[in-house]
Formats: sequence, structure tokens, C-alpha cells
Amino acid sequence: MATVEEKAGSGGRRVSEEVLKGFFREMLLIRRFEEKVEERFRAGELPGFLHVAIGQEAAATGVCAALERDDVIASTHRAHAHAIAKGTPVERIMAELYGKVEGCSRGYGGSMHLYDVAVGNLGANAVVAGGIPGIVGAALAFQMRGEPRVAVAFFGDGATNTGTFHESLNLAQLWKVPAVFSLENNGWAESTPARQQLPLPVDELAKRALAYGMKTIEADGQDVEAVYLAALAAREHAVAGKGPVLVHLRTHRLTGHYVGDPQVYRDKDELRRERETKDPIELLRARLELSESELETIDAAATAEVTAAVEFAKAGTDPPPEDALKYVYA
Amino acid sequence: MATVEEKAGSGGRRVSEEVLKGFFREMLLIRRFEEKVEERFRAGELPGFLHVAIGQEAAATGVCAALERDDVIASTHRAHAHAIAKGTPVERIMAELYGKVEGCSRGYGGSMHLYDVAVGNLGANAVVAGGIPGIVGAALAFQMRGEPRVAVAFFGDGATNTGTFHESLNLAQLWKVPAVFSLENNGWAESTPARQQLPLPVDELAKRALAYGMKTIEADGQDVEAVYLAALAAREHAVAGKGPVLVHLRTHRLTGHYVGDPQVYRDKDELRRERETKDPIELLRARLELSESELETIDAAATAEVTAAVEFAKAGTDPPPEDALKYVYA
Amino acid sequence: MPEVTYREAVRDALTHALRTDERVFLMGEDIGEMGGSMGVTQGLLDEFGPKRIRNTPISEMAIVGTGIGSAMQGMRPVVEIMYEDFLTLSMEQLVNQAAKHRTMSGGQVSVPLTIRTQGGAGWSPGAQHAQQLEAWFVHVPGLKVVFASTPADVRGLLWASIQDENPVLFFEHRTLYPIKGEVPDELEPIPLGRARIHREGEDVTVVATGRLVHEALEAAEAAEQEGISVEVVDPRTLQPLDEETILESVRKTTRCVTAHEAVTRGGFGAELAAVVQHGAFDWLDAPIERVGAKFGPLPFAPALEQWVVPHAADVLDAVRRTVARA
Amino acid sequence: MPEVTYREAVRDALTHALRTDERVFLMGEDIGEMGGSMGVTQGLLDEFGPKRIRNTPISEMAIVGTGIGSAMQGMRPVVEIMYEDFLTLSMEQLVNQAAKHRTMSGGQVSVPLTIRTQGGAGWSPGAQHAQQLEAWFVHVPGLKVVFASTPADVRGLLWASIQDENPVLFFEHRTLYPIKGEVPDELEPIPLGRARIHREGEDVTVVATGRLVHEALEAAEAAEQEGISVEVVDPRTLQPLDEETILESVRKTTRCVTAHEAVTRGGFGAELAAVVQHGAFDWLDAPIERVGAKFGPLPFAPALEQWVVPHAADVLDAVRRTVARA
Ligand SMILES: Cc1ncc(C[n+]2csc(CCOP(=O)(O)OP(=O)(O)O)c2C)c(N)n1
Ligand SMILES: Cc1ncc(C[n+]2csc(CCOP(=O)(O)OP(=O)(O)O)c2C)c(N)n1
Ligand SMILES: [Mg+2]
Ligand SMILES: [Mg+2]
Repeated sequence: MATVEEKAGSGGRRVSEEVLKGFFREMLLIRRFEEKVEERFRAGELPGFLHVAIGQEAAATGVCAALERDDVIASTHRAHAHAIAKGTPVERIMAELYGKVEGCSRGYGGSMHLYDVAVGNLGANAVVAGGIPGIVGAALAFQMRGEPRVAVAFFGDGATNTGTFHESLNLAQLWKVPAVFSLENNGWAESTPARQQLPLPVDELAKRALAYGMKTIEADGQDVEAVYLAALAAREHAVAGKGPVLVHLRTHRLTGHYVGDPQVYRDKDELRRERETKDPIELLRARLELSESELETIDAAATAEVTAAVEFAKAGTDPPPEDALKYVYA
Repeated sequence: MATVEEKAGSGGRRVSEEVLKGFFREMLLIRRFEEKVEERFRAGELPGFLHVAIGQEAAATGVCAALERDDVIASTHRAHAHAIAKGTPVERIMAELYGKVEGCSRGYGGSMHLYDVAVGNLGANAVVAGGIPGIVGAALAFQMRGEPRVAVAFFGDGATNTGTFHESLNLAQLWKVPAVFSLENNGWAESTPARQQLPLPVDELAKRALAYGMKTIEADGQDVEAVYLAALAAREHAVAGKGPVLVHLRTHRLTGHYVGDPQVYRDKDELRRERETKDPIELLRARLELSESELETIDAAATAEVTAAVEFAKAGTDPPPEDALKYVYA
Repeated sequence: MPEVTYREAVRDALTHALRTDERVFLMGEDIGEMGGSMGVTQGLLDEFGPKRIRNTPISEMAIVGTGIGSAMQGMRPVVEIMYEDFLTLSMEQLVNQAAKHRTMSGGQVSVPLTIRTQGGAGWSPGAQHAQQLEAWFVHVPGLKVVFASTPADVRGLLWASIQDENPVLFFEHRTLYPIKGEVPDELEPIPLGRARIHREGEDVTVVATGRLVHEALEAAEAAEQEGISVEVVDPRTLQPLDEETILESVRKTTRCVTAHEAVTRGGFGAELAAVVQHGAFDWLDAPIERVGAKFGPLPFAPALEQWVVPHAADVLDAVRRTVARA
Repeated sequence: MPEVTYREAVRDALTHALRTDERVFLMGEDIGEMGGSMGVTQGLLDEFGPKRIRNTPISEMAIVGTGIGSAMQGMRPVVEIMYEDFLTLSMEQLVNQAAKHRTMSGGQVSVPLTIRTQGGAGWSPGAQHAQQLEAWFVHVPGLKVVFASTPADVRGLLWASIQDENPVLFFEHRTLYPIKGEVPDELEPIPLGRARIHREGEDVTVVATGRLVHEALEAAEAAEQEGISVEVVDPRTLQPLDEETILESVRKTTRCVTAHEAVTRGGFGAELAAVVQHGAFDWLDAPIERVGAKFGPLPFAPALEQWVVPHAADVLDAVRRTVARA
């Protein structure tokens, strides 16, 4: 997460190379984490239903970097990147995927329900758009108490087709709560491409906000600097009491919808082209002109962190079965 | 309802005086019906929960006049005007309000559930926006079978805040079904004024459609000719396979939300001004320069029809209690 | 002990909560200037202002969800859903979110949210403004469910619900708003999970909720004339359920009737019957009779409606049937 | 008799309906190119094209509502809700519209709509992809409710549901898709409202649905070893319910266990227990035991999940408890 100093380093419309390198480290950490998840799933070690954010690392990283620790987020089924970017150590996320007490949800949540209230992660949601109204409520609480905080909902293009999305944005704008709606538009809802699920051209999805008169900010979701600056501007707008903002990030899902998805529905050439031209990590690496050795150092650190996370997770504690109902009621 | 001949009389952008007189007769019939409902409710004769459309007669009349008999509609809690305009005899509607077997829903529906499938009324709905998705489905059926028919959903400004509205318009536009969404924007949802429930300026509610890239047509909802022409254009667009249309009609509720509503929340002077300047029947009467005697003739006919309807209703048959479960399953 | 209406009792609890806890606020359709469609919140806007008495758009999903989010951030929202029929629009947030956040987070978050709603037949509302849906929520772990039948209960239980750390579905019955009853001078919370014995009796226990508590009491009076002594128990909270009080009563009387306005099939009476037959098997002298609405959407015409929903006479019939088995 | 999987059996019924009735079409998320998230509709897009196999946006309310409207206009839509947890998003249309149009219109319209959905635990899906919510719909007059447990049943019941003039909620269980079973050569509809006796027995009747039918059969085998003879009955349609078959069985065995994967409290087993204690009161030798999930949202970790949901061992325990009462 970007600190206040780092933000100062953004100097208006540009971000310092140091900050960008920090982003690079985080994005690579996310990538290595997601790859490890795919690997461990194939090895049969991970139970449940998993969705990785390979290709969408810049969106999570850039948005969360623009937030303060007191700001809160709600995530989706594709939750790992958001959780890492908001500041939960990867070992606690990995432990959660292994269903361990050391997990960020104590093994009760799983991949689609990563929580870490201490760092402002109010939880990931396995119901598409299910977390959005809660974010309006969190923002309302901040507004009512006069706290300079924002609440951020992450969601995808598919989520904009839900009534929940509509009611939430509508109410947020009506009450001008300090919320940011971060739309990661990867042009897919599972196997359903944009043209089969969106009545608008895929690149024009920010038009959703016109129905509420809500401010929108657009950014290339593969460009972490652009994402970061967009989120920073959105945060400032929201926290200043000017109302919520829809941040439209055009991004690309460079893997299947879920881990194990054979993607029979997807054109293989197009996917290859996307992987070659739209990888946010490759794009940033090229821009930073990282030397081989610098890259290797960063990569080794990320890989080591992820490997350690797996070890931590595997050495974790299985929750005692009789504790299954421990948290049903307060 | 306007016949094909009458439509021909519209001559592009104008409607013949004869047709307008027909509209006038219908609007006055609706008004006298609604006044009778208020009266009979106060007299303690009508059970249940009633909403009249006084002030909104032009919207119902103009839209339904643009429809063919085969076209279908779904109405709302404020259902009487739509039902009359779509062609159900007032006596059958009145009988429904009295809970009689002769009623258009055999006494099972009541004021908020007026059905008359024979004339294309698929039912009024007591759940705000509850009837909108069904209209998308009816339109889909017409599209799949290649039938030149349209399906029309009536709803109010308050309904545009629901998720149901959003999902329905979105899907309708995506599939380009022949549906018309007739928004009667009276600026109120019960006691809640536009500024407390809509994040857009009240006159700009057609912007809702921008979220779907849907065609919109605007008309002054107090001007029946404008409404009629708007609906005609919308119907033509939809039936030609060009996609659904949102028809935005700015209108005025010149009474309480429900029959008996003391309207404590409403500025009395403003209401008086609205009644004086926005009454669609007065406006049309002035425009048609109806003579006193012509007006009296029309009024007498309307009043007589409504009086006869009450007699018909009162003389109707109470459904036998044991028949209460007769229509639960087919 | 002052006498107040059920409506005033609800308002009293809300007023008390708003006065004593600044985290409390209200959201709902037309609860401001209009004072709610049932007049429950009349006057609250004047005392507490539009920030704490919030009129909302028609967005049942969003207002419940906003309640959840603000509750997770330390507020104490009380959301009003105008008719319980419209709970159908917020089921996702109630069932998947409010009820599950605590478990899914491994205990990190609580959702101290109260959802007030009302419904019920008896005024020819038609099929979409009269359902009694409380049974659904009893099937959802993580929620608490309250259904109060008297002014004193509704006041004390609402106050307890607002203070509860869990999401509470709070059901009021439309036809009870005007009824009067005594309430304690001081507003004390009534702990959730305790049934109330309204009337002691020896021969049959009627476990009733909502409007049917009053029908049951009327039936009990009539039964008395016939020499049948009826005990009337109102669980008041359906979740958690005070099984012990109910079972003790049935073990004493050896017969049981359940009564609610919701349709019998799949209703809360089914759960009661299942619990009672299990816990009082060796005591029961007759099958448990269930009283509820007949199995159809509520028709509009008054005569049809009256035939569908249960009344004191139906409770009395059921009581007689259980006694006839002896 | 060919052997097919439960998944193939569902597909077979859909294919048959699409081939023989041009009014039939399918709508749902990812049912096209992907063949549905459970692979049930694989190949259908190729055979029937995108007009009849319609991928939809994530709009559970609108797709159910669109199904209702098209059904009222003479089509025979089959709507898929990917996980039954997402039924929560379409409750308004299911409960207030589909179930009530016929009554509210005084019989003018019917809604011949089939809603297929699936769910269930056993694969660590977490709390929002594993609920079993069939009991809610049994409480809604106007709906029919089916829950099939074998390939032959799922095929015949789905075909009957699609032909039915009423809205049918059709539940499939996630973990049953790969199981195999024989089906008749010719696809015949299985009439709604008829239970199936899977196994005859003398000492206890287990009334089970969905996955628990298989657990019950396993428990019955084990009980046999202990000298307990178990009859296993699957109602298959929960609404209308074949009370007679169930009651006859219990009157014969004198003991009853209900079993489903849904949480016990407020579940379908409550309705079964209420019906059975009433209709077989004089025959029952032991309290009816209910088997179901423990009362909590489903936790993720496999060990927790396994502890919450019921298995054959739980059914066996319940069987033993009823017999021990003799
Ligand atoms: C309400 C609901 N409907 C359907 C699903 C199944 N589902 C899970 S993810 C998904 C696609 C989501 O698309 P999008 O919002 O664009 O997010 P992405 O997966 O592209 O990140 C669907 C349909 C769900 N989880 N919730
Ligand atoms: C889903 C739902 N929520 C709330 C209500 C209660 N209600 C009935 S009419 C109404 C206002 C509707 O406003 P609008 O759509 O503008 O129609 P109008 O009454 O102005 O004609 C409300 C809130 C309802 N019937 N359905
Ligand atoms: Mg997407
Ligand atoms: Mg309005």
C-alpha cells in the first residue's frame, strides 16, 4: 500500500519511479500468489472454488494504493489480489485457502470470503454484487460520523447487470456518501462475453453512471499508474463530500474464469494476443526498464514469500469440527 | 382506444380533432370513475387499498390509444386508468373493486390486481416494478414467434429506483425485444418527493435509459396528443425490431397517494397551483374549445356510465367463500 | 402502568433508542414527513431530523444492504420494510450477507441490524400486501426472528432487538397497531428467547404468534364455557426459540395446537409441531393440530379472504379436536 | 434400460422437451457455449441455437420475470438459476408474481414456468454456494416444488415439470450430477405428487430428499447389519406432497426419521414431522427424529463443513434412537 509519502511522490499527474517499483513488487507478488494457487489446486491441495486475478493485478494494486488504512473495501469472488493489495499478509490468505485457523477468516470463509477487518477488508463476496450495498452503508456511517474515510466496492462488468448494483449506486449518489465504485471491466462474466451480457459497447461501460448523474473516472486498467491516479482522484472527490465516483477500469482476464476452467468458449488466438499485449506486469516492467538482475531479485522475493506462505498454511491448524457453529451468533 | 382509422387521422405529427375528442371522452370517463371511487371509499363501500390516477389520465389514454388490441400492458398499484384505457368496461373494473365475480379479476384481484387478458391487460401489480420483467418476457415471446406486437410496462418515477427496473430494461435492450417502458413521472413516490428519492433532476429522468443505450422519447404527460404521438413512435420503433423504448412522461398526481391520504407532507399551495394549471382534462378542454353544452353532454355520458357501473357492481355476485382456492393451481 | 397502543409502543421503543444511543438511526420508505405507511414513525423526523430519520428510495435491497454496512461500521440501524411482502426483494442481503458475515469472517464482524416490517390480512389488501413470511427466516442460521403480539411485548422486544449484536427480523402485525395494552413505566428490554404464557390452562396448550395470540385468547374464553381449560403461550421470539417453556406447558396439558396467520404448510407451526412431538412424545394424548391460513394466495374479496385466514373459531375447532381424542 | 448419469438425465429431459415442443426454450447464465456451470446444458446450443438456448446477464430477477411473462404468453421457458443461493435475488418474482398470477387474475392466466436450480455442500463451497432452500417454497401456495435424487427421477420429473401448467421450482443436488442409474428407454413423465419407495422395511421409515436419499439408503444397509429393517421413501415432489404414501409407510413401521441436507430448524423435515405425527399418531412408537444440517452458515474448512452437514452416520444414529424407544 502506498504510504502518505508515496502519495506525495505522485506529484499531481505522475508517480515516482520508486512508487512504481513498489507497485511492481506488489503486482508480481500477486501474480506469483495466483500461480501458486493454480499449482496447488492442480495438486489437489486446495478445497473449494477458486478464481484468480491474473491480468487484473494493476487494478487491485493501483486502487488500494490510493487508499488510507482506515478506508475500507469489499471484494468479490476474485478476491486474492484485493486482499493482498489492501494489506493482508499472503500467508494469512494462503492459510485461509487451506482452511486453517491462521487464515484471514479463520478457515470459515475460504477463497471467496477473505476478510481482514484490521486492514479494512470488510470481506469478499461470492454473490455477484453482494458486497456493493454494504459499502454504501459503510460510507454512510463515515458520513454520519464526519470521518474522513472512503469505502470502496470492487466488482466486475457482469455485476453491473444486477439490480443490486443499480440500487446501490443510486442510493449512494442520492445521499452523496463517500464511496468509490471500482469497476474492473474484463469484458467477461464467466463464459459470457460482453456482447452477450451488456447492452452497451464494452468500452463505454462508464455510461452506467449517467443513470445517477454520478461522476466517473476512466483509466486503463492495465496501467497501474493510471489506475492509481484515477483512484486517488476518486478518493479525494468522495472524501471531500462531493459524492461517490464510478472508476471504470478496462482490464483483461488472462486466465479462465475459475481455476480449472478449460475456456472452451474462448478464442485461443485472441487469448494469446491478450496475454502478449495486455499483461500489466509486462507492461510495467517494460516501462520501468528493469534490468534482468533487478527483476530476478524482485521475483525471487515474491516467490519466496509465496512459498513461505504455502509452508505456513500447511503447518497451520485445522479448526476443530465442534467449533463449526462458534460464530453464528454474537 | 384509438382505432386504426383514428391513427391514420394523426397525419404524422398532429391528431385530428375527432380523435382528440375521443381522448377527451375517455379521460373524463377515467376522471369520473376515479372520483366515484373516492366517494364510494369514503362511504365505506370499498374494501382494501385504493390509488387513483387523477391528473394522470392523459398518460394512460395516450399510450393505450397508440396500441393495437393484441398489444399487452402491465400496470401498477395505480391501475384503474390503464385498465379503462386498454379497453376493459368500467363496470367490470368497478365490480372488481367491490370484490364481485363479475369483476375483471373475478373478485380475486382487487384494485391493485386488475387483469383482463382478453383486451391485453396482463395485470396490475401491487409490488412497485413487479410487472416490468413480465413485460420483457411477453415481448420476448412476441419476438421469438415473429408476431408484430408490443408489450408495455407502466410504472412511476419511484419504480426507477428498483433493481427490478434496472435488470429489466437492461435485458430488454440487450435482446432488443419489442417492449415500451412508459414512465409516468409524477415526481412523488407516496410521500417522498423527487429530491429525496432521485439522484437526477426530476425532469431529466429519461437519463435512466443512458445506462442501457436505450432510445428515449419525451412527452408532456399532461398533453394527451403529445403522449399519443410519443407512444405511437415508440410502438413503431419497437415493433420494427429496433429495440425497446423508454417513454418519459412528466405528469402530476393531483390527489393523495392513496384514497384517504391526508397529504400532510405536501405543500397545499403548490398542490392548488398544480390542480389549476396541470389538469390534463382542463388543458384539453381549453384546447378543443368545447362548448358548455358539448361538455355537458360528454360529462353526462361519463357520469352515467360510472353510475351504472356502481349499480352493476353492487348487484354483482359475491364469490362463494369455498371457492377461495379455486385458482391456486391450474 | 400507562396504557398505549401497539403503534405507540413501537414508536416509544424507537424514540427511546434514538434518544439514548446516538448510533441508532432509521431508514425506510416514507418514514419521514409521512411518519411511515402505518404511522409508526410519526413525529420522529421532527425530533431527530433527516439525518437519523431517513426517507429512502424504493430500493429494498439497497436499504437492507446499507443497513448491514453501517452496522458493520458501528452504527445501529433500524430499517423499515414497508410490507413484509417486500422482504422478497432483500432476501439476498438478509440471507447471504446479514446472516453470514459473522461466520464467514470467523467472528471478525457483527451485524447489529434490526429490520422492522409488518403485514397480515384482515383488510382486503389482496395477495401481495398480506403475506406472513416469518417462517422463512427461522430457517436461516445467523438471524434472530421476533414476532410480538402486544404493546408491552413489542416495546420491550424492539428495544432488546436494537441492542442485540445480531441481525434481527422484527415482525409486527398490521391489524395490531390500534390495540391497547398496559406497558411498564420504565422501558426495559425483554430478552430474546423467552416465551410468554398469556393464560394458564390444564387441558390444551395453544402456541400462537402475532394476531393469532389474540384469536387464541378469544378461543380460550369460548373453550372455558365448554369446560375446556386452555393455556396460551406466545413464543414471541421464533429464533431463538424458548423450547423449554413450550414443552413444559405441553407436558402439563398433554395436548397442543399451533396457530399463526401464515399458511399452514411449511409454516412456523410445522417447526413447533416437530419440536413438541419430539420433546413431549410420551406426554401427548392427541396429535398436534395446526391452525393457519389455507393454502392459497390471499384473494381480494372480503368473504374469500375471511375464509382463507384463521380466526378464533378455527383455533377453537382445533382445541376441540385435540380434546375429542382423549 | 440404459444407464446414464444424473447430469445426462437432466440434459436428456431438456433435449426431449426442446425437440418435441417448440414453445420450450432455456435461459440462464452461462448455459450456452459453456454448457452451464455444471455442464448440464452442454451441446444444447449447437443443436438448438442461441434463440432457444439463451445466455443471460447476471440478472436473476429479470430472467425469472422474463420467464414468467413469456410463459403467460404461451411459451414454456426453463430458467436456470446457477446456484440456489441466488434464488434469493428472484424471490419477488417467484413468490409475488409466478405463484400468484393465477389466483389474482381469477384464473385468467397460468404460468407454465420451470425454474431449475442446484446446490448443496460437500465440496467446500463456503456459505454462499451451498444452501438448501427448498423449504421456503413449500410455504408458497401456487408453486410446485420438486427435488429429485436419481437419474430416472430427475429425467421423468423434469419432463413432467416442463409440461405442467404451473410454476415449478426444480431442485437438483450438486453432488448427484455424476451418479449413475438406469432410466427407461422411453422418456415418460413421472407425475408430480407421487413419492417413491426406494427400499421396503419393517421397523423405521426414513423420509429423505436429495442427497440424503443416498445417505439414507447407505444407513439402511448398515442398519440391516444390526437387525433393523429400514424403509426409505423419497417424496420427490415436496409440493404437492404425497402424504398418503408416507403415512402408510409410517403406519406400517411405526417409526419415522426425516432427512435432508438443509438445516433442520424450519426445514422440510418439520413439515414432514408435523404431517406424520398428525396422520400416524396412533401408530407412532417413538418420536419422529429429524436429520439435517446443524444450525449455522456453512463454514469453508472441509472438517467444519463435514461436521455441519448430515451423512449416513447421522441417519443411522437417528434410526437407532427411534428403535431404542421401543
Ligand atoms: C448473483 C450471482 N449470480 C451468478 C453468480 C455466478 N457467477 C460467479 S462469477 C460470475 C461472473 C461475474 O462476472 P464479473 O462481475 O464481470 O466478474 P469477473 O468474474 O469477470 O471478475 C458469475 C455469473 C454469482 N456468483 N452470483
Ligand atoms: C417494492 C415495493 N416497495 C414499496 C411499496 C410501497 N409503495 C406503493 S406505491 C409506492 C410509491 C410508488 O411511486 P411511483 O413508482 O412513482 O408511482 P406513483 O405512486 O407515483 O404512481 C410505494 C413506495 C411497494 N408497493 N412495492
Ligand atoms: Mg468480468
Ligand atoms: Mg411517482
